[in-house]
Amino acid sequence: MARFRTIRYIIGAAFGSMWRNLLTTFTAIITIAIMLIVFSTFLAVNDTLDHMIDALGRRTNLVAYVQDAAPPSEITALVQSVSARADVAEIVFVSREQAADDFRNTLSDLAEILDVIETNPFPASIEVRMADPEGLLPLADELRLQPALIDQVLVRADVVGRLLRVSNLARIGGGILIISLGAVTLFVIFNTIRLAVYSRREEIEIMRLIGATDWFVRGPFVVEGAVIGFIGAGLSAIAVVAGYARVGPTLESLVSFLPIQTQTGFVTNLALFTMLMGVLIGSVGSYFSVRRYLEN
Amino acid sequence: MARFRTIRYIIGAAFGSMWRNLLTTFTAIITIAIMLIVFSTFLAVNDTLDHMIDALGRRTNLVAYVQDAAPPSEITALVQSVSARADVAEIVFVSREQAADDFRNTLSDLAEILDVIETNPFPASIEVRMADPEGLLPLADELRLQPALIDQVLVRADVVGRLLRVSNLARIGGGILIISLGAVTLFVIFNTIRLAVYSRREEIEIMRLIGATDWFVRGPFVVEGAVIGFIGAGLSAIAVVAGYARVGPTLESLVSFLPIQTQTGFVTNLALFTMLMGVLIGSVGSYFSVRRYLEN
Amino acid sequence: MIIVQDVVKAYDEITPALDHVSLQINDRDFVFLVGSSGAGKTTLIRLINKDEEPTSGSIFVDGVNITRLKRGEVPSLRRKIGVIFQDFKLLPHATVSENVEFALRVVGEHDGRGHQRVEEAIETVGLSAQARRRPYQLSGGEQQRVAIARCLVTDPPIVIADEPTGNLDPDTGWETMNLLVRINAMGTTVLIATHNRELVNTMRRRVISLEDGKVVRDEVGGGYSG
Amino acid sequence: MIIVQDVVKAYDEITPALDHVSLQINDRDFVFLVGSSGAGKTTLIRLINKDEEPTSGSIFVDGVNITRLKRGEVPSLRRKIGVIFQDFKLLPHATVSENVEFALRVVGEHDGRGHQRVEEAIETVGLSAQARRRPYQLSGGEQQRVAIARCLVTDPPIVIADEPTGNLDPDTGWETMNLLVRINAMGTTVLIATHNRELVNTMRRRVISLEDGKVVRDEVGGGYSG
Ligand SMILES: Nc1ncnc2c1ncn2[C@@H]1O[C@H](COP(=O)(O)OP(=O)(O)OP(=O)(O)O)[C@@H](O)[C@H]1O
Ligand SMILES: Nc1ncnc2c1ncn2[C@@H]1O[C@H](COP(=O)(O)OP(=O)(O)OP(=O)(O)O)[C@@H](O)[C@H]1O
Ligand SMILES: [Mg+2]
Ligand SMILES: [Mg+2]
Repeated sequence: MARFRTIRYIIGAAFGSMWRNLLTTFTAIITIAIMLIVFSTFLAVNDTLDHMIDALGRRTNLVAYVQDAAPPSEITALVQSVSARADVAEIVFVSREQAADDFRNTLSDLAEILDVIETNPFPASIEVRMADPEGLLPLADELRLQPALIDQVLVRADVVGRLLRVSNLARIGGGILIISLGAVTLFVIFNTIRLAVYSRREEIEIMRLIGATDWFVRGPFVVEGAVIGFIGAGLSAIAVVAGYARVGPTLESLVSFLPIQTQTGFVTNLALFTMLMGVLIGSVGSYFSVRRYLEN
Repeated sequence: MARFRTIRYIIGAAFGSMWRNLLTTFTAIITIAIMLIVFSTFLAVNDTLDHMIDALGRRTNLVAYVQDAAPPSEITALVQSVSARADVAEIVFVSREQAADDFRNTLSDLAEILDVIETNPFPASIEVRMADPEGLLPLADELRLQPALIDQVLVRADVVGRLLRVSNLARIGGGILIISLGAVTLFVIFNTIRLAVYSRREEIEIMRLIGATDWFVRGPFVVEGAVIGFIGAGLSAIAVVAGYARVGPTLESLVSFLPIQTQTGFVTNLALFTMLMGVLIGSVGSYFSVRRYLEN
Repeated sequence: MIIVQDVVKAYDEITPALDHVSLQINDRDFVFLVGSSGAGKTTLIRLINKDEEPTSGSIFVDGVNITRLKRGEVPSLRRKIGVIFQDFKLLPHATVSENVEFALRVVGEHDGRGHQRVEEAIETVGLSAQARRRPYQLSGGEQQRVAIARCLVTDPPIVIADEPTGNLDPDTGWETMNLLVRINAMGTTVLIATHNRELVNTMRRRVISLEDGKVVRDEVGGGYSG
Repeated sequence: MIIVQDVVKAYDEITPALDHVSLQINDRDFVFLVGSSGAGKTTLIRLINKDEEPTSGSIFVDGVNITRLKRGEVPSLRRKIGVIFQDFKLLPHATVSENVEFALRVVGEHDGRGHQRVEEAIETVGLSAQARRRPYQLSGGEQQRVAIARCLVTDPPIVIADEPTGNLDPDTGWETMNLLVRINAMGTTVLIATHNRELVNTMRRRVISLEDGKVVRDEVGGGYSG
């Protein structure tokens, strides 16, 4: 009963103080909201780029150009035997016409060349994507042993290597930026809370002198921090989800030559994560900010 | 003399209070520094992308494929007459061999195709970049009137248009982001200052009651804000210049297929601009934060 | 019972604020603590409330050596001792009612009768009309009376008043003193630090006199000086 | 010369803190302002220092209607009036010296002799030993004396003291009162709001008595009450 009254008091006091320090409450909420918006926008962009790099990396990494004279049935048999290998993820036969079309589609600004050339310079090919890149060179050697069917085997080791480098760079860079921006976000929010509590240090001192326990003093601050964090993070979540729903499709259509995909699922999870973080940051920040004035 | 003493007092009081509130001073400096680092990193990235888009946009926007049978002297004459036009920025004659080489270089991952094809499918061409895009279509029509020399005229309206769209999007998006992030930076910094001043409102009130003029009260706060802003912005400038000098070249070599260029000049200007902003934000922020408590 | 044993309190290296002070205040005692400005009265009260630590010596409250208390045990000591602070120490953003109520909440006694007890305490110090005001909207004497009400509302076994009449006119001062006498008669131990010569001389109670941090006189039925 | 003309001050809709108050204090006067807690003494001082605006009526200081002053003209009024505030109003982060020095800087008189004047003022109130301390390191009476030193260091033509002896022992209180008498003899107008019956009765100066915001008595050579 006494405990229940205390809890009710703590919650009431938290809202009372939010209401009294309306300007501080408001700026704290806005600060949390905008820092989290910046942070989660960044997370969303990073995730999109990640997916893009993944999609790029999923492209073919071995091409075997087929002899124009090779009998289709033997080619089919070859395709089947290759696709049976455990280390091959995917194998596609690309006809001459398809090759020309692909070129036209993926590199539309060079496509006119085909009209100028008038003949189709592209041979048919077998494109292989490996599940395990280790098997790449052995497979290439194997295919080279069939000169009757296969004209030339190209291993895109260079492309794969470069893509892996770019992707690693992006991942490391992204990771560093996420951690830095996360730290900035935490710092700014904690600092806002710290300064807000600092301006009420006298109040804390008085409560202690009257005989209030640490939790009695701290409770309202922690609840207040949690509520402010919740509201701030909520605003951020709404802004990010709404913004993503609006900007995502536009972006997708504008840069259709890149494999961008809007991940609504990711953004929803991000919103929930943000809310949780908001509550945590707010309450933990208040907890530690008050502790300084409880301990001396 | 009295005025000089007052100025000396104001500066002394500013440093005194910075020293007394060392923790607040420190967090204000760090807040300003990190917000400005985030902001100027963003400005630097945006500037780099701008230059990249510019460089991409500076590519050829009209290609006239030359008849294989055209006499070189007439082609030379044609090139000269076109380059004399006021609306043409640049004209280049590309031989068949050059065309093949270019293809190999710019699209190295497709270069193997040329080895497979064995003949050189590229015709010689005249590549024109317009100073004024308006003249593009009339020039194309003119060239088409010389079928003896020119096989086909390609206007890269599509590429140009798409590039302009992307570039506009990037510019508008970048502009919006810069303004938002600038607003966030300003907000967070102003808010930090506001809360720091708020915790000293009692002091301000007392000074006024004793008969201090507004400037006597405000002076130390404004100087303090300017100094804190200067130090914070200085740290940011150092971090950005040093970071750029280190990251720039690495990035350039890693993504050499894109026209990235490190602009040390821009970063130096950015650093100076940041310092100026720091001093301005700090002093103006303090000015307005104190004004609230002077006016009631 | 409060026992102060050979306590020294030196805030800094200059002269100590309290210099080997020993004294004993029994349950139900009514004691005046006098001495000129800076003699160490407030310091002694702070030590008993464990707001400061003695440099040496020990202090017992109800048999407990409070210099040995752990952090978490301090609140229960402070709830046993009601202090009327010299500078009031009111919560600046809370109304008169809320300030008094807060003390009741702190001791966990803000139950069904809570509001009534708060109202009675405020009524006792004559501030019913000002109950909804905040400290900065009160006169000096009114603030002092809020501090008194807040101390008394919880009915603590020990009441320590630091200069409780400094901002009160003589009549209100007398009423306050009578209030303290009444609660003393009902069993509360009362210690009053004061400069009010008139009150001390008239009441003829036990007077402890501090001078430069030393107890120079401890006399039952004494006057303000000599 | 201070002229208060038919001044009403109502902080809120309940009873006004000052109710049609008129009075005149001539240059070189020495006046006590008495009245029970909440009578309106501090409110009257605040109005004269233009810290609050009267609801109606006007106040003249040296012939200037201060209710008409512009924002920028207020500091020069306040420099003419030295106020010893009831709650001291010391700069919390400044030392005793710095607090006193600040007042001198404010009036623009912190010249070559500045440090000496600060030291003398601190010496006068007997705080030389505490000059490097900050307010929270001082006893209540010591803080009050810093407020007195800060007020006197600038030698203002008008001194208004709000309960300047509330935290002082009788001896120090007397010294303070003698100090005020001395500066009055040298030409300063002095207005003292106080509850100290002993002082008022002994000194037999002009006494203005407030009750519920009304002037109920204005008597030259009066006592604390009636
Ligand atoms: N925090 C502190 N740091 C340093 N010195 C202090 C501190 N607090 C008090 N003092 C000094 O200790 C001495 C005793 O102070 P205390 O407040 O106990 O006096 P007091 O008897 O209550 O005086 P008063 O009647 O003026 O309130 C004073 O000289 C004071 O300056
Ligand atoms: N800011 C305010 N808002 C509302 N009421 C106020 C305010 N300041 C003072 N009052 C009220 O005005 C009345 C007069 O207050 P004032 O401070 O002038 O009294 P005083 O004579 O100085 O009393 P004391 O001797 O206790 O200091 C009091 O009842 C007080 O509650
Ligand atoms: Mg004291
Ligand atoms: Mg008063």
